[in-house]
Amino acid sequence: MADTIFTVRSVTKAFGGLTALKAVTLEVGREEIFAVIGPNGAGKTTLFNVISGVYRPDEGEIYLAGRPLHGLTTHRIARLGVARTFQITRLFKQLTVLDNVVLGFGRGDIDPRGLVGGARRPAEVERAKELLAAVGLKDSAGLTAGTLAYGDQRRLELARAMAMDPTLLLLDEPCAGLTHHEALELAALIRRLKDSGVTVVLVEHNMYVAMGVADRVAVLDHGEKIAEGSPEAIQRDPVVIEAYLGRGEAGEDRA
Amino acid sequence: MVVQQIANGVVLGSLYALVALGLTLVYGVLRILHVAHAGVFVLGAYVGVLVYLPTGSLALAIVSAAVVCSLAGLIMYRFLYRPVLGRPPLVPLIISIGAFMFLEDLYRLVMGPYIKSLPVTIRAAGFETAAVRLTGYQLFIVAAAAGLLLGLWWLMRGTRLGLAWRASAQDLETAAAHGINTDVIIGVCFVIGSAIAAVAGVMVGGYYNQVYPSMGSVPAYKALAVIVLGGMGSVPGTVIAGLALGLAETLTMVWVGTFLPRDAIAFLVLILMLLVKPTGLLGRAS
Amino acid sequence: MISSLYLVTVVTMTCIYIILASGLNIITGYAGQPNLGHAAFFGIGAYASALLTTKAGLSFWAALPLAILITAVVGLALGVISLRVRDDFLAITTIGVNFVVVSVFLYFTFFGRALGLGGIPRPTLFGYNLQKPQYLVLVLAVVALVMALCWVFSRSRLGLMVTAVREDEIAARCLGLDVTRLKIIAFVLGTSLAGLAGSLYAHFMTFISPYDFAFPVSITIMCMVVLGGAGTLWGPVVGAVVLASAPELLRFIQDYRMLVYGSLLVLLMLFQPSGLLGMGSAFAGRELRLAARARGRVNQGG
Amino acid sequence: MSAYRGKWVNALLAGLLIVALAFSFAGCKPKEPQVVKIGVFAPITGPAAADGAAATNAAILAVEKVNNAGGINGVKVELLTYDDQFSSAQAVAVAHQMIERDGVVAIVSGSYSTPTRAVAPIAQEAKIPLVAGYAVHPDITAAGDFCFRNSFVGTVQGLAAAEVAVRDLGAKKVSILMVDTDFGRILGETFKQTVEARGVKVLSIDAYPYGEKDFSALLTKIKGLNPDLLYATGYYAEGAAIALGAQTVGLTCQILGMEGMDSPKFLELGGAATEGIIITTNLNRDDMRPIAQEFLQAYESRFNVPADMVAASTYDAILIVCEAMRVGGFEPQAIRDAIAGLTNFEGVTGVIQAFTPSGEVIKPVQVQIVRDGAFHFFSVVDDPAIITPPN
Repeated sequence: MADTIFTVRSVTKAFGGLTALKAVTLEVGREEIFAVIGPNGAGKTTLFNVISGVYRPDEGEIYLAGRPLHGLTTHRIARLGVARTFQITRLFKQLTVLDNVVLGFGRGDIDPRGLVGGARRPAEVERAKELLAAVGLKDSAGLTAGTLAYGDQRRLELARAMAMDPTLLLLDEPCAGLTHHEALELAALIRRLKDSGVTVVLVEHNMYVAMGVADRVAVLDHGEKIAEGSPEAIQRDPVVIEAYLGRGEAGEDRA
Repeated sequence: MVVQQIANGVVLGSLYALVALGLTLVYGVLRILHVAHAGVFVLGAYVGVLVYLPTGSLALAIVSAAVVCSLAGLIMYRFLYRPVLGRPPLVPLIISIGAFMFLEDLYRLVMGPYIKSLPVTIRAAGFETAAVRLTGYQLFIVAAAAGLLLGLWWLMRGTRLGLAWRASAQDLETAAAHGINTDVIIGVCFVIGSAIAAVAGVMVGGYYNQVYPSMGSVPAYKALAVIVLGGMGSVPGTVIAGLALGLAETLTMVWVGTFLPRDAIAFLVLILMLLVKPTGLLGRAS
Repeated sequence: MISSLYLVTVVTMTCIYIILASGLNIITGYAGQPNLGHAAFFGIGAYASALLTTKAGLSFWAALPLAILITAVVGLALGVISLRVRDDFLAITTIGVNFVVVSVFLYFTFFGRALGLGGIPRPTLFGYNLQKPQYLVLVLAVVALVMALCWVFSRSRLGLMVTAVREDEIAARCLGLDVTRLKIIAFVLGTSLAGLAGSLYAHFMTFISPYDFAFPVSITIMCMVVLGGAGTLWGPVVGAVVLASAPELLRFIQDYRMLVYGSLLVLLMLFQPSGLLGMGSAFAGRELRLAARARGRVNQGG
Repeated sequence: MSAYRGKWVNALLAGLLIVALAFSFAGCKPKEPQVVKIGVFAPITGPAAADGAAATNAAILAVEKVNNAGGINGVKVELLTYDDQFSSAQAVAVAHQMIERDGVVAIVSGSYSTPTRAVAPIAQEAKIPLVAGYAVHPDITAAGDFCFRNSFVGTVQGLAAAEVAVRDLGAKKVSILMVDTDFGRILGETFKQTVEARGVKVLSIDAYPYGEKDFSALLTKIKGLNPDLLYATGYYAEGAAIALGAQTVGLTCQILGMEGMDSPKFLELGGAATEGIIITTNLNRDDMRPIAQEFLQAYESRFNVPADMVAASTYDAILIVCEAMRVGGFEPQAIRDAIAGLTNFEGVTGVIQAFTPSGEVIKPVQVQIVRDGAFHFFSVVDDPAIITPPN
């Protein structure tokens, strides 16, 4: 592991009596693809919500490139360069595909020029089209986002996140609902992102997708990290196999 | 006098609770602010007038009002709300407001703009001591409210129907996925809620001896305040909120003086409370 | 000239409604925040302007911006409330705000109670007292300005961001959008316009009373926005023109007015919920029509 | 303003609104010769629809009476009715419509203060006489010399009520309940000042919102204060609710009400609880003058509902306008002058002695009491010091 850019240290989050995350610690290196896997209810999405500030951690600290993220509001965290997608897509459904991407530019800064000028500067439109082309939505720029097919909506979410020019990209089950072929395409896209300098943390229910793309993998179960290591090591780890097999879900390709 | 004022507050609060109960039932499962519920309340009062005047039977008036209003409630659900389930909440709200405007004007055109009297006499004796005095009709209102509430409570807690209702109120889709016919449950909510509104309509009309087209205007929106105070969809919460509002209005009017017009008190309390606890008095966290 | 004073009155009132509906459209149409108490802000603007001219002795031209400012401050407060209370709760809260504001006008002697406030001067310009026709020219100029403002807003990045807040608050936050500030901006902009309309109304009528700003007025304004198409630039204008002139055009059915109004609302929401200029309507702009068609295709495709 | 600018404004308007169309049609109605137009506006829809109906019914009856008697010097009266929807903004539009589009020569208000207050300055500016039937706001007649009022200005009735309380009923300590409208407040506050000046103790004064039905809390409080008179201002619905509420809480003191309660509906809704209540009004039911009896009978047989104060006041307002036309002709200025010069005119609501220079009516205040479910004569206040409105 090269230099660490993103750290989650002993983060705990409880909802009433249910502890969703118990002292979870992660260290992610620069330009690494880091996967967090685990069975349903393991706390993966909660982890993302805590990182992106949708929930506040009860305890623990989170740092991106040395700057603390814990305790900041969601939009401040985003402005520091954390972009994310959602398990169930959250697009601006009545806006056009293009506008969805454009909103990612500038990380939400209300530029004084934005008060009177047009909503989209020509340079932004160009760049948005490039991003859309990169995710395979070149011809859909003018459509209303809500009209897209489900797979396309996931791609659009990714393009929107990339528009933020993120330091850290959080992908919440990027392959859910995609066909096998689409999942492979997506994996290739994620690797290209890494090459362009983005650090990626992805949450995956599907172990094999995660293994295929990740440099390192952490396993969550009942809110606790039970293992961490290279994909090969994780696959052989008896604790992990127990956690998955115990629920009869290991190896099941649910894509 | 304190005891008497508390008694006054309880009578008023019972009426508020009765009007708001139906709204709570509907909100519980559908998350729709059924403003037109007040239109059903007025319909109940008019049916009461039409039946009571020729027959002189309060029981018959209440039963007929309940039957007619149940049907009206069901029709409203079927044709006004069901087609727009799943739309943003503003859509059913505006439909409801539109339907309420329509009904108010319909009553005026059909029944005339004048106030009709509903001179209900009741044989039950009043209650009078040095400290408090309640007429037979006031006792009847409180008893009816308590009876309906207990009945509803039994229905909710002690029957399969109640179980299905509570499941639907938790999560309509999940309930449907578990084989509950949510359409029937919602329909039953409208039937029961509208029947209670009808009873309230006849009782309010008889208590003040006034039935008129716009008698639902203030209850329509005040009942919203009551169900919010009661935590939106909580039956006991609504009753407590109704009684609390009746008492608060009565007591502030007497001891604080007319601090603000009475109808503003409900909303002032509501706004302050929502700022402290945005999910209502007994509301669950969303 | 005198034969058109009636028309002047109707057009002036229509213009005031256009400003009100456009303001509410920023809050409800673009930012997606329910506001069923818009008339309260209309009233605050009107009372502020009336008091500033009759009691503080200011001229209309000084009172107008101050009235807008005062309304905006109260609008800011509602914006803050909207951060804490949402959706249905917010809708009811705004109804409550309307009732409470009218009650304050009714209760305090300072606001003239049930007698209202009278003797509000018409503005003077270069020494001339603006009578109704000239006043209408002023109102028309203001409406043009307001529409220009709304046009700029609807095309700006700010407008796009506010719309994103309506569409998905959490996603907007995760893109770095300061949802808190955007909502407050929407409330302040929308209620300022209501304050502006209130001031124009007060100096047009020359007297005001609490019931001019009661809850049914809020409903009327909401109906205008919804009828024309919430979240579109011209929808509220169409809604205001239709509903403000409908009572005039429909005088022959004056007895059935509310009946027609009510059923119109219900039918519209059932069959064309996005309004006359909204998505999927025959009157909608080309872009929206295409989008709606595309959606139809997707739905058919399964 | 130059003619050029006027045209420009007009062109702008025409371009802006389709509404203009409606006008061109309406404006094309052929004008029948030998007809004079009177406009009546009333709250036909909205919260005061019942009063709107009473006012328009009465106006129809009055005009029929005049026309059946051959019109005014052979000229038939055409009645135009307008709905102000109980809103001042709507009333402004209605006022312009009446005056400019329809060319009425006189206007009668069958409406409340707020809409009438909006119409008055417009009528004044256009120099069209306005007679308000029962609207009480002082600004109405203050609008100018074309504006008259056929009902008592609020202060007169408050003074008269104080006179009844002290002179007839010998009250020593009173409570006051007033409806929170201009009408209710003016009466209640005038009453309070006047009786206090005459040594009566005012135990409490409370305002309640228009449309209130539940008085149990306030009446319980008043019962605890034990006054010997309750002065209650309000309209018939609130009045009946107060009567019933007093019965419910066991408040037994004398209740003194006012004109707003002068309605058969008050008796119907309040039932036996209204027995013995005294009101100040302008209509004497035991008035045996033929004009009064004829009106009361004709109204009830025509509309299946007994006449009330609103109906009687609007009826008289129309008759005043017609009488002025008979005397002065059909020009607005002449009608205005004739109204101002009217003396001892026999109206349903009593003999109108004259109008003051400020346009207020001078006529005795009738005091009625409810006996056996009907209003009957109790006394009359005709002291000129009380019934002559201040200028």
